[in-house]
Amino acid sequence: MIATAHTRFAKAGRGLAIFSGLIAIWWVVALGLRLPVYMLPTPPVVAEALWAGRDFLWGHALITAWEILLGLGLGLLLGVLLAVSMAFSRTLERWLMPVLVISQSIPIFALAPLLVLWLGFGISSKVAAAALVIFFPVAASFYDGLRRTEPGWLELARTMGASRLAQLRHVRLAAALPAFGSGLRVGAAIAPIGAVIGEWVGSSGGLGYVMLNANARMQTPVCFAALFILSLMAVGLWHVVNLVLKYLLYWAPDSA
Amino acid sequence: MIATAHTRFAKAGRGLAIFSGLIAIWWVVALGLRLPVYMLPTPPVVAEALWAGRDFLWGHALITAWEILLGLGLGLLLGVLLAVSMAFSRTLERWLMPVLVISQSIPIFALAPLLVLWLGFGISSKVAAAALVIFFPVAASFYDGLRRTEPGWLELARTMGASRLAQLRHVRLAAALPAFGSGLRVGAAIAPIGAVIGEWVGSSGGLGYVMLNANARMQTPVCFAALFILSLMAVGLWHVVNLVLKYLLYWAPDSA
Amino acid sequence: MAMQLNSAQPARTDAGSKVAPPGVRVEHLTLRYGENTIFDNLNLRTSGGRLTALLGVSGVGKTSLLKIIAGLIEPTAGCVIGTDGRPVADRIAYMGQQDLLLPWLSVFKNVTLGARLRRETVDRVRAERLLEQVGLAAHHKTLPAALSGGMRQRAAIARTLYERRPIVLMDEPFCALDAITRANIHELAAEMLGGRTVLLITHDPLEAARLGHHLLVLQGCPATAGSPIAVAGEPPRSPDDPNLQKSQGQLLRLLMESQ
Amino acid sequence: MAMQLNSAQPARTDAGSKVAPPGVRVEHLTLRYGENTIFDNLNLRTSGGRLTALLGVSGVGKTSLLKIIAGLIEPTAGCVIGTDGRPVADRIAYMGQQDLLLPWLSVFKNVTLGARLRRETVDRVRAERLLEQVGLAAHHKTLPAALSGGMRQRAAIARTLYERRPIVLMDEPFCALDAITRANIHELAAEMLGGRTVLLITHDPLEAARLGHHLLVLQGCPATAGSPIAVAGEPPRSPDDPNLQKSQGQLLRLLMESQ
Amino acid sequence: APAHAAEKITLILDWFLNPNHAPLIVAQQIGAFEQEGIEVELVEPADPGTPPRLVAAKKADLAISYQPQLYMYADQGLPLVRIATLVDSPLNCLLCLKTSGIASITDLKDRKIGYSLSGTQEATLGTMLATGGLALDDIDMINVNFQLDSALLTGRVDCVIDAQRTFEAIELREHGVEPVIMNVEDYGIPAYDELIILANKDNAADPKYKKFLAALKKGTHYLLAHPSETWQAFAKAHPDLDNALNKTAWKQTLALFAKDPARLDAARYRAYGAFLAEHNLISRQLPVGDYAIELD
Ligand SMILES: Nc1ncnc2c1ncn2[C@@H]1O[C@H](COP(=O)(O)OP(=O)(O)OP(=O)(O)O)[C@@H](O)[C@H]1O
Ligand SMILES: Nc1ncnc2c1ncn2[C@@H]1O[C@H](COP(=O)(O)OP(=O)(O)OP(=O)(O)O)[C@@H](O)[C@H]1O
Ligand SMILES: [Mg+2]
Ligand SMILES: [Mg+2]
Repeated sequence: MIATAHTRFAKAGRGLAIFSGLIAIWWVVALGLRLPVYMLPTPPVVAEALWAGRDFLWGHALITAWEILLGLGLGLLLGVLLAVSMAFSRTLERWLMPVLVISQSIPIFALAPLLVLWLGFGISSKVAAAALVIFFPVAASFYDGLRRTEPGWLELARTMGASRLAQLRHVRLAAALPAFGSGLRVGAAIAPIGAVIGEWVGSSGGLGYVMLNANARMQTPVCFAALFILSLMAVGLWHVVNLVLKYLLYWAPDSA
Repeated sequence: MIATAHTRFAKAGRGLAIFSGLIAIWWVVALGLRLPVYMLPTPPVVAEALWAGRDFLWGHALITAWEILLGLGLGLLLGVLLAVSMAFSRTLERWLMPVLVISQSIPIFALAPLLVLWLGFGISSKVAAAALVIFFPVAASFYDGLRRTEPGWLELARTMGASRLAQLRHVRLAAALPAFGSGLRVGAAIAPIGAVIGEWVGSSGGLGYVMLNANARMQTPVCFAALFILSLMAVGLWHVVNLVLKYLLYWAPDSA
Repeated sequence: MAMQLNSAQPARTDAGSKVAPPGVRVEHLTLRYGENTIFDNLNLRTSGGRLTALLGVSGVGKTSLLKIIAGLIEPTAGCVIGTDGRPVADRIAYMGQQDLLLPWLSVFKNVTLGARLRRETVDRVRAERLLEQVGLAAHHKTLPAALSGGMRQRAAIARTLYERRPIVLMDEPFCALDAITRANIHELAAEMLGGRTVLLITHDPLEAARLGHHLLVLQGCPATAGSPIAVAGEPPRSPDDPNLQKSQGQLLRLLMESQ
Repeated sequence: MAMQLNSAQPARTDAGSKVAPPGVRVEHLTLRYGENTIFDNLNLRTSGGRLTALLGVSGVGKTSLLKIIAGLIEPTAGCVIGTDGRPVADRIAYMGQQDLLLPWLSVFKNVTLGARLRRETVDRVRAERLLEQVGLAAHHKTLPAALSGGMRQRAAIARTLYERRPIVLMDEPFCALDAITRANIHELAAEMLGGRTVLLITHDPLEAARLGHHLLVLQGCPATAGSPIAVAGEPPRSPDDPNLQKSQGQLLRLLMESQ
Repeated sequence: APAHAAEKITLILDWFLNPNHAPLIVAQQIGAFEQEGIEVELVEPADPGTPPRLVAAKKADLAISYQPQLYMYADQGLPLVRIATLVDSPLNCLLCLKTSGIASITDLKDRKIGYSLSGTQEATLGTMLATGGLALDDIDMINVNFQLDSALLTGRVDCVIDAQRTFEAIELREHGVEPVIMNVEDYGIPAYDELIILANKDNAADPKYKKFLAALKKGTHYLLAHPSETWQAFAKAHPDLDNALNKTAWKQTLALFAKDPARLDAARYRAYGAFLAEHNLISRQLPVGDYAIELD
């Protein structure tokens, strides 16, 4: 009990150390390279902008947070479904994979009109855009994991009279969980930028909107204040995902 | 010999079938949904634009192809180096990971001025931007693979008096190759969009430039013509990467 | 970790073996890996309801044969069929040369995997008795990673015995067990498998002679099956059983020749 | 796959064993997994240049002991030291209970892995002779996935023998081999390992009695080491050696009691 | 032309090369720059936010920007000054679909109005609405970012602000849609220069800029004198830009180019500054000299 409490303190402390360390590095870079505020504002300047615009930033942050979560959720769902169905049928994989790969090479501005046409300017078009970015690493990694399942386990399952579905459910899914983890990590890491890209489709709120707007008004500190919040979200999300995966992968070897 | 030739024919045939199948689907969507040309032009319209602008598209395609290759190369290098060094030191990982995660949440327009400031308007700033997008999935997946190396193999290597470097070189790298494969696949799939994003930094060449440009002028067919070429590149690259991986992973189980 | 054998109910009350289980007929079996021919038109036949011990020099093709019978390897030619004329692949319980425990499942869940795979209700009582009988009662919730080699193998044995199948294929199932544990498990296996068609690969002539109704030796390359030795008396035979001594010697001689 | 033993050069010409190899001293060893105590202040000592066979019921702690000596498990308390006062972990060759062949390396490359790991030049002749001696000469370039269980184990044996280390730890190295192959490998091992300090875990009393200078039984929980049995005569002892019979019986009795 | 030791000038455009840049293009065509002994490189950015930053950081000499933005740059302390005007009247307009039945500001009530992030959207729209007795919360503002036309064409919005009367208007007509155009300056927005050229304060006095202006002036006049010939040349040099839209835009923009690029109307600049200040888009009003100069 006490021990865990201790370690928890230690963890928090380490987190704080890293956080301030990175801020320090940022500061050094900004000053050391003599970068003007409109290129890279220093931490205090950004802190000021953060404080000054706290209410308005907070409001937009909530919107983006919401988009991130929905985008990640939808992306995961999509990725898992695709991975599983491709693992099920080689032919399907042959037809689907090229589409997925192509989908990754479509820039948002080419897609935006269609997204808006179909989903309107509401949150759904943004979530869709975000999901489009997020689903792929999940699908690719998870599919890879599914196809690399230890053959012996599948043979055993077959001798036990398991349907392909049962094999998938009880053997392959679990066996591919580490691979899914890799995919999920990447997905989580790019979820925030996914949301920002989503807002690029045209939105009246969210940190991406704030950044674009501040960028147009040359209010670089505000832009970086929003970016700072976004980074916090990114790291936070990453941390949560890692905890979840640690919990799910209790059985997988981990040298780290 | 003949057999392989046959299979090669079969493969080519299948590829063609899939290709035309997808075109057909595109066509059906465009017509079926009665989408105006400025939303989603039909294949013939795009084909026309392709033919009309073949020379100029070809020129830009070469630029982008070059950016893709350089971006992928740099991204891979970066990703592998990061993954390996993080696998080497847990502390390093603790400090580096947050930075990498944050790096993924920075929208290009916030970064563009700095990139141009440091690297100028030449290709290097675009390659850097592309690499920034590509390196992460590689680093994350590969690192995941490295840390999940079968402990027994590492123990054996230790009893054989292997330095940590030797363990890495002869055991962990090979053992993590499937995971690296997943990362590489994702990296290759997003390399084209990475190059396009790179061109967003500001350029006067490349398919991304063409698309933005055409998009700004509502020359949607041109935009989709460029997109079409980009997709071909994406699928081609994907195919090559898959062949390479098949060759490298001769030993890994593969149900697909 | 003492074994309670008393609690083991005789197999003939088992669902799987109510109808007399069929023997296995292997016909015109050919298996090639590249230019390496393992079997060339191999024919053999094991009698139903009996335990046939399969021996042979390492690499001769024992595991391959078992896997073909289990339907896990597609032979180059030939077929496997039950003496009742029906295919066997869907009536077997298979225990491979590796334990193949799923690392994310507790010992108990590994043992009852088959039930969950077939969406049957798990027979907790049976599973727990089995774990008790193989001496893993205390390791119920343990993950395979926390087991010793022999414990893993015993878990795999329990998993195989849990399956109520008329035909049981076991590939060196006891090789990682110490003499004493092995002797106890022998008796358990003999009881649980009594009345079923069992094909058991082993490298231990004593084991073969203790448990087998018939002893079969694979030899040569491509492998051919020698004529089966019938061992008198009912398994498990006590170590001082004269039949045991006799057939063990006979077997050793056969194996010597097979080199 | 006949074995050419003639070509095996005696071990004493081996680099590793020029200086008389030290014995292994285990002192005040305690090992706990959670509340499960495997060793509690265990002390034991194996004499240098001798082969000590380690037996014990499954799950008693043999593998754990070997791994601690190899420096692969950090004990809860206590230490392992050579009788020459120097640590041993960097002077051992270790063969685990699983073969641990690297699936992406050919048999040959697996056997010579140690050399590449230590950036030494690979001794092709030695490696090839070893492969020949374990009967894998033909499988030189084969990947482990294409080997049978016993072949994999023999590859692992070759890999272990390839290492010129004064102290050799082997965990059930012959369990997947048929009687005949095993007998041959026994002789090979006895020759190659002669003059080195060997700790060999086995479940086969006959094997122990054939190969061991001393027989050691781990028993109880937490495990304690009984007093070692010294076997008269030089290994490998022929199957009809009276010493063999005697100590095997003695051993079986000990094991019985250890339950 | 004295090719020897030609002074290099990097000029970053505001957006992709288009007819708005005609004077520059023509100056290139007729070799006006060479004659002045300078060599001008035109760079296209994809993101309008980048050019001013780069000039401020002395990574480029000149940048094309918009007068409204200029105040924000100054406000944020970017060391930039306007040294020339390319288009000396607003291009910005409120663009509505005739079909939406909107004829006057008052019709805008409860309508959807799309905008792209120019930074001034609220100020501009608010002022225009005021002339019809409306306020921002009487309408529904939607950021359509760069898809002004498609948003209009697909009826996602009824009007768009920040549209260019020379571009989007023509585009809509091309797609057979008749637009209603309300020019911002007719609805209470002080007139301003749509396109201006910025230099870095520190070297604004550099003589090479004088040469540049001279060449630019030549270019402008030649353009006005030979519209179709220069278009032909432009179309030939940029086949990808050779289309009806650009052709029309080329003609329509002619009237809007500043005859004397260097000339600065300080009063106008002061007035627009006041307008922005009053809408709190800039914190304080700076003297015109701080951000706009006239190189005589
Ligand atoms: N990683 C682990 N975590 C927890 N308990 C473990 C772990 N590894 C081994 N044990 C326990 O330690 C005990 C000894 O294991 P060990 O592998 O040494 O036995 P062993 O003598 O080698 O048995 P066998 O002959 O079956 O290989 C076992 O009861 C096992 O449950
Ligand atoms: N996947 C494979 N590809 C190629 N050859 C294989 C493959 N699997 C097995 N073999 C070959 O088939 C032969 C028989 O293998 P098998 O595993 O059946 O032998 P075994 O009788 O079980 O030997 P052991 O007693 O050592 O387990 C071996 O020579 C092996 O090299
Ligand atoms: Mg086998
Ligand atoms: Mg063990």
